[in-house]
Amino acid sequence: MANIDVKEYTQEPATAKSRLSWLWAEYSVIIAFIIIFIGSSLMNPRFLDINNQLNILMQVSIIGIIALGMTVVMLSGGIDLSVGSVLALAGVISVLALNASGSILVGVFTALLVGSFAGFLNGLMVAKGRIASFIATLGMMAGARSIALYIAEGGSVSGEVDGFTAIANSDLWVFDYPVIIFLLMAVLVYILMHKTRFGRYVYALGSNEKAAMLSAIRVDRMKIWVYTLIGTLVGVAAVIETSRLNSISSSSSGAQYELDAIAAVIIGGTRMTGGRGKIIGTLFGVLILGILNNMMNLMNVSPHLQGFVKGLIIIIAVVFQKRE
Amino acid sequence: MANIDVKEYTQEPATAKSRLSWLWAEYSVIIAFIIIFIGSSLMNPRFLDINNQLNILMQVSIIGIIALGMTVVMLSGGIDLSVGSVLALAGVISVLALNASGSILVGVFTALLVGSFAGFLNGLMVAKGRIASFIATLGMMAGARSIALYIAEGGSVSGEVDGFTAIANSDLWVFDYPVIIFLLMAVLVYILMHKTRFGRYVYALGSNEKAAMLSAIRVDRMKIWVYTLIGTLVGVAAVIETSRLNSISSSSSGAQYELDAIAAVIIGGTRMTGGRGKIIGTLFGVLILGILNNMMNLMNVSPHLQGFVKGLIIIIAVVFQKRE
Amino acid sequence: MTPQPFVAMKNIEKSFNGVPVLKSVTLEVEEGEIHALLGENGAGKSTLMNILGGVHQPDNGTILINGEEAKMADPRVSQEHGISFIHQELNMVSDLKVYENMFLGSELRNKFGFLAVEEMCRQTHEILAELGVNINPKEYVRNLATSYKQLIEISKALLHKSRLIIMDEPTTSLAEHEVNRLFELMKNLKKTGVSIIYISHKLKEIQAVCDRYTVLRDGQLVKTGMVENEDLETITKMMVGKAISQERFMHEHPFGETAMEVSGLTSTGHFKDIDFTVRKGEIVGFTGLAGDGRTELFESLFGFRKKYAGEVKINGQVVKIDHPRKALQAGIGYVPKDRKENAIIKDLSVIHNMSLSSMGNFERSGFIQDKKEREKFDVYKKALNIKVHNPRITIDKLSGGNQQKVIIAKWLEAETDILIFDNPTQGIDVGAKQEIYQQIIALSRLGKAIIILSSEAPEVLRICHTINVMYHGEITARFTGEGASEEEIMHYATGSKREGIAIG
Amino acid sequence: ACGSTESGDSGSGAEGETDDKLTIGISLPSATHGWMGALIDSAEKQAKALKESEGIDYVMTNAADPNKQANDVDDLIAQDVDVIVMLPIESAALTPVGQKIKDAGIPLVIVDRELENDAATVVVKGDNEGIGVNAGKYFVEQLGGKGKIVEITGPPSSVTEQRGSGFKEAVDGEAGMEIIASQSGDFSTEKSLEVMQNILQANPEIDAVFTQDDGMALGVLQAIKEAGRTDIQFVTGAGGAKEVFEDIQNDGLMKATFLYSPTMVEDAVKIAADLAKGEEPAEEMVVKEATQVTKENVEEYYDPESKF
Ligand SMILES: Nc1ncnc2c1ncn2[C@@H]1O[C@H](COP(=O)(O)OP(=O)(O)OP(=O)(O)O)[C@@H](O)[C@H]1O
Ligand SMILES: Nc1ncnc2c1ncn2[C@@H]1O[C@H](COP(=O)(O)OP(=O)(O)OP(=O)(O)O)[C@@H](O)[C@H]1O
Ligand SMILES: [Mg+2]
Ligand SMILES: [Mg+2]
Repeated sequence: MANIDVKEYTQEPATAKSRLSWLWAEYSVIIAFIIIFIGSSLMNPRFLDINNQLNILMQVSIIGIIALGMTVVMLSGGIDLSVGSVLALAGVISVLALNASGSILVGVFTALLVGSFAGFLNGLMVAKGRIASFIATLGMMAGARSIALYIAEGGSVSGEVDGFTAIANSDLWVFDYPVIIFLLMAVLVYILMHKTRFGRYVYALGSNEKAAMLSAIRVDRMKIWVYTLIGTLVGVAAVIETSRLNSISSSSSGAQYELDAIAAVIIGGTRMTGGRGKIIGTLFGVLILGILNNMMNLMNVSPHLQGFVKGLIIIIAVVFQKRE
Repeated sequence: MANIDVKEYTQEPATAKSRLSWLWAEYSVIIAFIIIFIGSSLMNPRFLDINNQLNILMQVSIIGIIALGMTVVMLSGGIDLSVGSVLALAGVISVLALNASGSILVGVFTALLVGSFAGFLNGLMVAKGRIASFIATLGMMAGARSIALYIAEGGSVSGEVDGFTAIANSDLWVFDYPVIIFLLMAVLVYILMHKTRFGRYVYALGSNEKAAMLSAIRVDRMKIWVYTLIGTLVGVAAVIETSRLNSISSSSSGAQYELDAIAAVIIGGTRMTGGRGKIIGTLFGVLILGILNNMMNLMNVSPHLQGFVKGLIIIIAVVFQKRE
Repeated sequence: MTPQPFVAMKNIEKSFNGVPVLKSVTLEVEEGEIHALLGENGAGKSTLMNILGGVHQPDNGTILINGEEAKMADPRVSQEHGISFIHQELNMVSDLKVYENMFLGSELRNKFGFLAVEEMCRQTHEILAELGVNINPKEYVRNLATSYKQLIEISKALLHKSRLIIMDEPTTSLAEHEVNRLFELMKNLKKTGVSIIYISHKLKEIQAVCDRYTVLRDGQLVKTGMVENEDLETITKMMVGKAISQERFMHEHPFGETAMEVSGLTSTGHFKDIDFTVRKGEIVGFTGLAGDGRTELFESLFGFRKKYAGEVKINGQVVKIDHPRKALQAGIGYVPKDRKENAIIKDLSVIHNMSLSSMGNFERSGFIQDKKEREKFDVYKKALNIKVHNPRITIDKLSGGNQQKVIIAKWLEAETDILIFDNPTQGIDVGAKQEIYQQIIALSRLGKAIIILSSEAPEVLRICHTINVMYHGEITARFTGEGASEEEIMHYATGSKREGIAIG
Repeated sequence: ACGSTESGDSGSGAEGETDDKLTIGISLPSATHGWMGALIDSAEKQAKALKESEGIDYVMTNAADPNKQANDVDDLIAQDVDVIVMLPIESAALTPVGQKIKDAGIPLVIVDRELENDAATVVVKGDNEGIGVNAGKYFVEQLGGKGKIVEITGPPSSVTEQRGSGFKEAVDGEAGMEIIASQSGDFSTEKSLEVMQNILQANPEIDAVFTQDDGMALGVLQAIKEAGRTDIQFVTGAGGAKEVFEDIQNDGLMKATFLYSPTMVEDAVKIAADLAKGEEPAEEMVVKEATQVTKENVEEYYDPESKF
């Protein structure tokens, strides 16, 4: 009787056509990206300029690093609204530490520490406090911004240590450091998600938490790690942001980063409710957003209408993707 | 065999104690509310002043009306981030219609129409376009704000028709009209959700969409209705907001209303992923937020720290509630 | 009996919300035995196992492993004691691949700490082959039929090299040959000293593999004994309090006109050229192996799937059904299989689940009449013997069998002329099965057209007037109820026999 | 990536036809409150007017945070614009960006908030400190050095900080003056209405209200009116909104406002156009005084057609 099964299930589709349809199903964001890229090239000749391309990469690197973490959080079935505020807080505290110590290392380390600690708290609230991640991180969003404002008295703080700005303003061959850091992080998170147990458990947890728990996975611990991870990535982003402008604003830095990061993740094909999605998708989601912002400036879209155009294109890009 | 059942299963627990524990499980938000209420009374004697109480009611009425709609959306398993922007858009267009026609009725009707149409579009995107509600309404949020800014040229528009301000500035006995409208809407939405099949279907859909569909429920149509409903409620809120000050700002009106509304719904005990929650819970969630804002002003908490205090108390209120 | 059983659960008590579910239950399992845990729906079998598996905590009582007290604080602890648990409801991570599910929680890693994907695939392939399944280990679980998911769950438990495997109704969605393979495997495991607790409502299975049995009734221990010393009737009697006949129902009555006529229905990849008719008062069965396209066919007829070609006539009228609502309006009801995913709304109460598809029956001027709902539920509660202490609790608190009865009540309430039952007695105890069959027959007497889909040939043989056998999306044979035998059905269902439709 | 030190001459690589096509790059914050909305609008209108009259092109960008603004400026530099008009979201954060513009050889007109270096070719600014200081003086004068004051601030930001500290400085000098409540109205009329309602509740005696923005002042007026309070002698604003002028004219509770007009950006755009054409700036610093507008001089500033 086994032969029935064999006939049914061994014929693995591996033709060129099915390959293509697989690519389409899994990575339709890449196709959306290519269309937007070609469209942009045709609409504005300056778009293809190598400097412009490098600019776009530079511009997306901060949101990109955050979006990597957001992908992991969203794969686990959660969301993190606090990223922008935590970025501001980590930036403010790290600049103070930098100025107080005079050591760049201390500054960088402080940013990472603040970021991961805030993430850890988010994780605790979600995992142990059983608070919906939306509300837990909404609380953190309000709280972290508030503390940043309090420390910096509503204003911004500037670095006073030479060399700190070099972190974000140097380049290797043609690539700026932030771009390199972004790509490095992308590779690390990719490996983490696809080659290690951690990633496997995150997918499992996001897809079916009960089943994950019954498989003896320490679900709570996983969640705490997930939020700590995004917190740390936000810390990295904070270092870049602070170093790039040698200052950070407690009131406006990081404003609405959460929305951009989430949009990038969803455009990249990750499912809102978790369990399904890809780091590579997010990478292209981030690039699509970057191109949109860039084109809006190149095409001189009226400022009042930019929101409209951006919203529209995001929705088209998402509709265009094959949904289950 | 039937006798076994009788012996075993007819003893319905209806003792006072079990009633109380039921109340606790279902409506722990009410208890949180009472604690916060008593705490506030003790901290500031002016809090209990009848005028202050009426002020709070008045202040929560706009967010309250929106939160009612948000409850329905969230019960259905979605979210609506566009409420604040749609409020601004509906307000701007309705004032223009009001001024052009000179008729208050036309103005009010326009606001409702714009609100419900925006909601309808959201519903279409979610139901037919199969876009995650987060991203669909994020697009609408950007789009509606953008159009409002464009129409009003970034500024605010003011009513030029006598009597329009009466809508939000009259009162019946001690209650302001907005409060009465809010309570009326709450009763209507309550009846809709608990006494009609609409509500039943919304719960079913939010709990298990596939099973709802296999129960012969028109899931797509329901979703469109749900978003149209919140859109209409946002239209009502826009009328009140516009009438209150006889003007609406295309840039700042409605900013972040979505966060307040969502927070109120979650504090009220509705589950993020849908299927579970209560309109009454939202009512108290809204009141808790109102009391927090009120107390923050009464106690003159530093604006820098208000986010922190508010975030903290929201999280405590949520943790305090019994979670599954 | 050795003085010290491998697992002993002593005086276990458990109640949910003040309702006692287990009353001082004792269960002992020896090393290397297959122990049947029996009882009607809601008797407390799963709850007892959930306590052993660390999912629930007992209110009272102790668990001894090899004579030493063990506290099963969570599923991890239980697993560390060598206990694997195949749950009644599937617990697959549908977004992961087959091998990823198999090794979830116990991944193999290479020396760098990275996942050893190929090795895991190889082992997955091996262990599935033992069960006679040949699936690509890298296939996503969401793309698999339920029976394969079930087999993967079983394989996962096997992978753990456990000392005790709890199988809570593992065969509800398996075809007969798969069940036989499983039994062979169980017997082999037994030889290596592994114990198995086996829960099933199919008493034939109990006789085939089990050594001892324990019967629970309403949370109380009724009896423990050797299976070979009892016959089926006695066990049934212990479970449900009366003897149940396994005979074919005699129910001859005249049929009315054609209620449903289907011709040339085709959907690529699922089914092709389906023709059949159902008359009023007729009970038509569809059987076959998993993956034969039965469910897809009727999901299409019910409007859940839209992409198909062909013609459907209801009462002589050609209809185009592209949504379940239209099916309902056309007079078709559908009790789906896999109730957890497809049927129950777990956040709605028992009553509200019952009334969901027929809200019109409970409305007056647009408002729902609570009292009417409640009264109607009481009718079904009695008719279908639904065990629930308070029908206002959410349906997920009911035992599996009782959930199924509520879903059947839901479609009875919709009062459609045509009723499709997909695997209607999945997980239902023998007593309740009988009641459901009687209900179905009563409906057919009232002139309703009934369609029953089941992978269990005996089920369709017991109550259907006409039986269709499907294989690879085609109807390969058609029998009358009396004219068919289990053996012959199997021939057509496995494709080993294929000829012109045998109409009896 | 854009550290290219090409000369700022836009015509460097292009053919003759693009030579005479000048472009103004404009980088502004996004419209999150009325004043900024009006400013963006003024900038766009002015730029459009220049395009029609002199054929000078423009590119406008919008940012919600300093990093995005830095990105926008990068885009502008990459487009070889001939001059940049920038309203920095945060002075400190945009200072290195200003330097970058200068290094690229592009003239820079800064609006509203100064940078911390000398990258700007011309600065057109209002006087945020001045608003606070002038308002403070007005309060001391009107209240005779004694009174209970409520302050309605903007959302936490450097603008709020400057206006607030100017005011505090002036008021702290008088022992009898006391700020009894200071709450944020988020530059929003509705929010200010609510906040003021609550403050009125908490403080039975208030002599005057200082608001950092005219839009917020309107909400405060409404709250006072609704509460029927008579103890409050006056309310002041900042900006120069039409409705506030009207209230001053009509002897309302609004007694004064301090000019901080969003139209300052028009001057900046005009100056930028001149710079683009290669002209030398007439002056390097254009300060729009925080002129006190009261009943006496309101007619001078009132424009019934104004959008703000
Ligand atoms: N979490 C729970 N909350 C409330 N009641 C519960 C819960 N779990 C089980 N019950 C009740 O306990 C009783 C025993 O259920 P259990 O699932 O153990 O039965 P079962 O013997 O496995 O039945 P079946 O054969 O239908 O699977 C049922 O009446 C059920 O309603
Ligand atoms: N802690 C809990 N609180 C509320 N409901 C629960 C809880 N645990 C389980 N349930 C639900 O109660 C129902 C019956 O419980 P139980 O787990 O005993 O039965 P089951 O249907 O056999 O499930 P399984 O065998 O997969 O655990 C299940 O459907 C389950 O979803
Ligand atoms: Mg069970
Ligand atoms: Mg059960």
